[in-house]
Amino acid sequence: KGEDVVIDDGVTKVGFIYIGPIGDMGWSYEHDKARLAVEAEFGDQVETTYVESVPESQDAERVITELAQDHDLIFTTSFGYMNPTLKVAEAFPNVKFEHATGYKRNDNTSIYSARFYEGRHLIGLIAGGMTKTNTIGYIASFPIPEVVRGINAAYLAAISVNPTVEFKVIWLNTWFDPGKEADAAKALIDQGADVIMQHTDSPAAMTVAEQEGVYAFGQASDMIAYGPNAQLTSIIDNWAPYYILRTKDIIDGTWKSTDTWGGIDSGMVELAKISDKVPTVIKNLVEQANEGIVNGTLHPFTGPINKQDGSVWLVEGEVASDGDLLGMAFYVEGIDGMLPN
Amino acid sequence: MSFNLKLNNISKAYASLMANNSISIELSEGKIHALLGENGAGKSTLVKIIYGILKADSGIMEINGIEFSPRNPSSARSNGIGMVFQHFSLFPNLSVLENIMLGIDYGITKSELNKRIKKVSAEYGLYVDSDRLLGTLSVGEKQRVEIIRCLLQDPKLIIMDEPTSVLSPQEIKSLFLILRQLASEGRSILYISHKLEEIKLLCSEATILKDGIVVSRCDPRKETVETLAKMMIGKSLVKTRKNTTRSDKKIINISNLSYVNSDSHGCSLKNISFEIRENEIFGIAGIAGNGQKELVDLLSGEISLRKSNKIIYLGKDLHNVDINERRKLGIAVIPEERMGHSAIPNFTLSENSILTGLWSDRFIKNGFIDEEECVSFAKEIIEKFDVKTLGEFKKASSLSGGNLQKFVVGRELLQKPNLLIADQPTWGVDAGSAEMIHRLLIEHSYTSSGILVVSQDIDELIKITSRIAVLSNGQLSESYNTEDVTSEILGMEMGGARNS
Amino acid sequence: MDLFEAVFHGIIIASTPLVFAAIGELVVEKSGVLNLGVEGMMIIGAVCSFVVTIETGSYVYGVIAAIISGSIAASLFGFVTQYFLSNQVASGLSLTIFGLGMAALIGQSYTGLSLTEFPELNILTLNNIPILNNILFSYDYLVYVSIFLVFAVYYFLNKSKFGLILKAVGDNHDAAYSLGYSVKRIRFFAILFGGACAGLGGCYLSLVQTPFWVENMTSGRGWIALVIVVFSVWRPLWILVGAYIFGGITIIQLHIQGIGINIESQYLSMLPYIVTIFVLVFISTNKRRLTNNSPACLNKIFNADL
Amino acid sequence: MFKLEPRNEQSLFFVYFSPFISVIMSIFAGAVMFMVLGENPVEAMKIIFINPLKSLFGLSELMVKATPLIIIAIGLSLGFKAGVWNIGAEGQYTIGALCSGSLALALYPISGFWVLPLVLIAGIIGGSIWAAIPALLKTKFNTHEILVSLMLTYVAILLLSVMVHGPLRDPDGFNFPESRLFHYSALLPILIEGTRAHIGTIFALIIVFGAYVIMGKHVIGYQIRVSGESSKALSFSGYSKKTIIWICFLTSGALAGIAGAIDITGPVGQLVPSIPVGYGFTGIIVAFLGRLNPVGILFSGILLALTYIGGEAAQIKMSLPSAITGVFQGMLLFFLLATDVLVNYKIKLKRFFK
Ligand SMILES: Nc1ncnc2c1ncn2[C@@H]1O[C@H](COP(=O)(O)OP(=O)(O)OP(=O)(O)O)[C@@H](O)[C@H]1O
Ligand SMILES: Nc1ncnc2c1ncn2[C@@H]1O[C@H](COP(=O)(O)OP(=O)(O)OP(=O)(O)O)[C@@H](O)[C@H]1O
Ligand SMILES: [Mg+2]
Ligand SMILES: [Mg+2]
Repeated sequence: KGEDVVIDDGVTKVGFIYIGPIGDMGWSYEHDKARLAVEAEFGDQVETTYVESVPESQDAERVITELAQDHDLIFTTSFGYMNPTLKVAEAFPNVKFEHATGYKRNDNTSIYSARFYEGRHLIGLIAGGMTKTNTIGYIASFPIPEVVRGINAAYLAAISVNPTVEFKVIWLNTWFDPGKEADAAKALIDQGADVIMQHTDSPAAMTVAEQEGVYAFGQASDMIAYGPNAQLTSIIDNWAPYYILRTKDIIDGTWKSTDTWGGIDSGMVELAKISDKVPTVIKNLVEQANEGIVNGTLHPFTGPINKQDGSVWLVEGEVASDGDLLGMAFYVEGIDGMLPN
Repeated sequence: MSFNLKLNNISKAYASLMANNSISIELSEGKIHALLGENGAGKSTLVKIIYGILKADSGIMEINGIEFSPRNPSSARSNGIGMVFQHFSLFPNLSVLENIMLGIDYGITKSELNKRIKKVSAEYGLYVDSDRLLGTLSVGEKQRVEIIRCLLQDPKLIIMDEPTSVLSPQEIKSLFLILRQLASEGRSILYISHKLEEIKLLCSEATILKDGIVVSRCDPRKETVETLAKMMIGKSLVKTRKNTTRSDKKIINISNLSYVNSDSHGCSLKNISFEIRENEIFGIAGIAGNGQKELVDLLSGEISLRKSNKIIYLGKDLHNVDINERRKLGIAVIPEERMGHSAIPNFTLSENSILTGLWSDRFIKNGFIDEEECVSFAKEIIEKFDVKTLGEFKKASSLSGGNLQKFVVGRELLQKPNLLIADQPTWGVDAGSAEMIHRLLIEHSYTSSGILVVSQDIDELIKITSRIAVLSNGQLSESYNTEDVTSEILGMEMGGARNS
Repeated sequence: MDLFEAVFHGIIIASTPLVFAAIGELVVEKSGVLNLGVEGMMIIGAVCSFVVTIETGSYVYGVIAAIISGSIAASLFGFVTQYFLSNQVASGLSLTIFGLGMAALIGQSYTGLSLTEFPELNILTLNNIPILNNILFSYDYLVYVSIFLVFAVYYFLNKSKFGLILKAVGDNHDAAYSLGYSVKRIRFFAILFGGACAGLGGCYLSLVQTPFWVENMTSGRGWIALVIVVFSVWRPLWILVGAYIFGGITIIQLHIQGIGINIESQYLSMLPYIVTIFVLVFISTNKRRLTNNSPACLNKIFNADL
Repeated sequence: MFKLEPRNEQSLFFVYFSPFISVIMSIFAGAVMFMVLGENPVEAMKIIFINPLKSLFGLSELMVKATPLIIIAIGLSLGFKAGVWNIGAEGQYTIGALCSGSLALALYPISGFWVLPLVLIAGIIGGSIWAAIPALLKTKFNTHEILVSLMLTYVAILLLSVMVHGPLRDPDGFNFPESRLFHYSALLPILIEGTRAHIGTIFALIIVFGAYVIMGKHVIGYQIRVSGESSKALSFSGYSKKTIIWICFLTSGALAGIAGAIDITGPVGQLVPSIPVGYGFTGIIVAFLGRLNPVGILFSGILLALTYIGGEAAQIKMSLPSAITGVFQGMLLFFLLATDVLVNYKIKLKRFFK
């Protein structure tokens, strides 16, 4: 046990473990797309395997262990796999692990994630510019830092172009329930929102926006098929470059444990084509911000920013630290509602 | 109209058991034909075959010389056969009208049906309110519904499976009037009953079954009850004589017992007082649904007593004493229902033997069941009380009604109670078994204990009790000495409930 | 549309799958059968209607596929419970497990596709009465079908002979049998009807509410349908009330969040379930209504047939 | 078609043989399914049913997976025998995990032999309390226990979520929704070094044995069986249905609760929001497949666990979608339920012609 006999037959085996079904059209779907990209890139040199719908609790460690027995590299693509991944990594020192969105790593476990808040900043700008009712609806999943960060980033961007903008946030406490997501989108629209953002996985909100004739942003993947008129753009999780890079490291024998938090510049976060309905002024604004983020002159969380309760978080000109961002558990000033504490 | 139904060599087997074995009977116009036999003799099986519920394995039926093989009850009905069931086939949550509608094969509107019901009711004196929920009717009324339903199909043959076991003497009388009226109209009646006196009064021909075989045919009017019984069970009934010893010791004293029933179908009790003395069998007559169940449950402890109620048993107040503590004190109860109350059909006899013994350290040691003891107890019951069964590991459901009742009675008697309460102890039980149960009860009354028998069979009560009171609409009449009372007086009192 | 109209509209849309599934289950339960497989039949209906609609381009075929596939799924349950006398609770749960898996298999190559061409199915447009128009006449035709179905079931159960027979079978199967009704066959057809309705409920999700297919898209609505049947105390018209109340709470808690209230969202998400429990307690206190309407033979096995 | 004729006695042959028939039938049906999916059926069957049994790893994981299923199913089986329908074991499992996890975190970093027992007891108490709600509503207001226990499952999952997102989250965990890892004193000892097999499995075996004794020999088991046959006979035998409802709910809740506690102190080792993974519902199936008999449940629990583990293996080795696990389980269940009829009935083909 713990003996990892990696059979070297010239083929690199890469395993993936997903939280949802690959057909969720969101998170797991994008990771699987990247897996296919790895296969396309290396052809016969690699073999890939995946296990879908693995809950982040009792079963995760078993599935990772099973993969570890005959794989060289394993991507564990959800936060809850962090502890099981580390445990298995210790038992299989010759297998390399890549864990997404966590914060613990060791010699054979890298961590990686994407700065989706950069994308949220850009769509926040579009939203602020596009809303007529000055109301933006936000469908959120679970109150975790990742999601809270996205809301804050989008809000700050939106008020920067439209100071009267108001955010309405609905938490669904699920990543995936198309019916509820649709209901939430509809409730937000009924309350006057004319731009919908979401941080849940299905394209339900997009289809509702399409029906109701309002705007929406896709999540994780390009959702233009679900809302040809409604979609302003989508934030796309593009894991392919990273996965290809890390697989290549294995093939070349140069893999090292790293901590990657890639943003727009790394290509991990992409925007889909911005809709023609967005006026050029706003497009230009987005273009500028995009450049600023890529060349490091713009950080979406730059002071002065107060917390919801009015206390100062960042003073004028101060830029949020990665540590603060990673554990963000508060709303910035101006957003209504309550986060669990 | 002429009608003639011939059964030729009808046979029907359940697995390896021949329930009907080559039975031939001829039923003709205007005759009331009795079908007799012990429990499990095959009577119900035979009539189910005639009514199309069961299919015979072999044999032929003919109506007026034309072969008749009903695929289902509605094809039997369309051939002029109607049936009133032993266990009513009625639906408590539907109205009377809907219940009747379900037994009618032709299309008819509700209002049209209502008219016809009124007409038939008037013709035969069968009054029911067709809008009432069936569940709220008394047993007698339920039977009227069944009969009306049957008559609306204008049947040429009416099958009645134990119709009188649930009726008061008045109701039985009026039923007989109706049956005679029907027969005089030229309808045939096939009549099943365990009450041999009735058969003698009513029927002009009889077929007697035993173990699925026709053992004899006769004209019951020319026979005595004794000869009929002999034909049925193959031996003479042993006549038992009543216990006439008297004692002044009070076993139980009930004063001003009242109970308000929260169940809408149930009955409330008002100020019931009586006492039972040693060596006495006390009878409570009454039609089911007049508070018998409630009274028995209060005495047994299945319903707990209120503070205001006083029941003194051997000097001890039973308030706050639950059913098993009462058993410990020597009170045993035989409820009316066998299947699912006093016995569990899916349990073996050995398992059933401790249903009322869970308080006793004979069977339960430190919370664990002593299986050997159960088995030997079951064996003892079977032997002592002549229970016909293939063994103590057979399920209770495999016993005939009479034998299961003997088992239940035996189980309680072997616990040597000082007070035995028996509700309808011979309900649906064949003549032989009923006689044996009566004898057992009387024998037990000699053992310095008191017995309460609740029954609607007045003949039974007159036969075994020393005093009788009548329970009607939740109220108990004064107690009569049995010698001083006639079934007419009791019948009147029982019927009194109907009008209030 | 003002907010009230909009909320009303939202409630109707969110509740319609529940109405379909619950009215079907009501008929099944009225016949004395407890089918806990509603979720499984719904998801099968959802996937099959979606696949057929995509393949044929016709919503009508999609809806028909939902009806047929739901009934086929139900027939599995019908066979094992009626003809093999299996335990109904276990069989229903098996159907749910099987249905969720089977639907995922069938739908594998259809994820990512969507039906964007939305059929505008407003039957009546009475522009001159704006409020009524929005509240009453602004839905797709399946909403009207669901309401019609409820009234049809009401009529069927209370006014027709067949309905009477069905209730009789659920009330006392031995009696119904001895009167000559084929208990198993009647129940089997009731089960098929329940499956067809659940299938319709599923297709409302995948064709109308969220016009695409994703795994597990019913997310527990089949269970809610079962609750609504008890809530209605087995009275068809109350199915509408129950479904709309449940849908209503679900939608209104979303609106409360949108307005920005200071309560953790999880507590609001619990609301529909907690309210349901309270309502159930309230309903159960009327014992007489419960015993008079609940099918006495529910979940009991019957063996013997003509 | 055919007719079922009741047997006079249960067929012992079919009691033991009908599960085999159904497994064989589902293997055939499964083979057809795999051929439709374009896979080699023999290979697939080997991967799903044989391979997990061939390695220590597979066997140990089978123990880990089957343990909570068996414990939950044993608890539920008592109620199902008594006619008490607890469908909410999932919620009781969740609250059991939540309570024991909270205690484990509250005691952190205290060490001591007494920590683990206390933590497990907290799970038992949590599960029982959650089960007491439907029992209370049933006995007090006659509220449908199936529905209340089911609704409470959703509430329990949300409650776990709010606690793990809030007060119970790891103080050093960047506000991520999971608790810190439990102190080793609060973890279940491992049975086989190098695997996850833990002593919870021993508990499961003890519980199976206990249930066997109680149901077969103890007066409580007798009452439970009486209750399932007839409420009237139950009160006639001296016990109220309410008592039985309480006994069954509290026992099944306690067992579901300890299953939750075992899972978080065993294979998981911390509190996470996704602890509830459907064991409570699968437990119902396990209970019925085992014919509500403790020994039967032991085997059906192992069989169901095997299909899960085999299903994962089939994904890894053959790239089959995870959905086949559900389809396969469904088929197996239907066949088992259908063949079960042979225990109590004989099949007689109806004659069409005379
Ligand atoms: N469904 C059945 N399955 C197996 N055996 C049966 C079944 N129904 C009846 N029997 C058996 O057939 C025999 C005849 O039963 P039947 O009901 O005809 O008796 P019966 O004469 O009507 O008795 P009773 O006087 O108690 O009404 C009995 O021995 C009984 O055990
Ligand atoms: N499923 C069955 N299996 C075996 N025997 C049965 C079955 N159903 C009925 N019987 C037998 O059929 C007989 C007749 O049934 P019936 O319902 O007429 O009972 P009974 O003997 O008349 O008792 P009671 O009148 O108290 O109900 C019973 O005595 C019983 O032995
Ligand atoms: Mg009979
Ligand atoms: Mg009888």
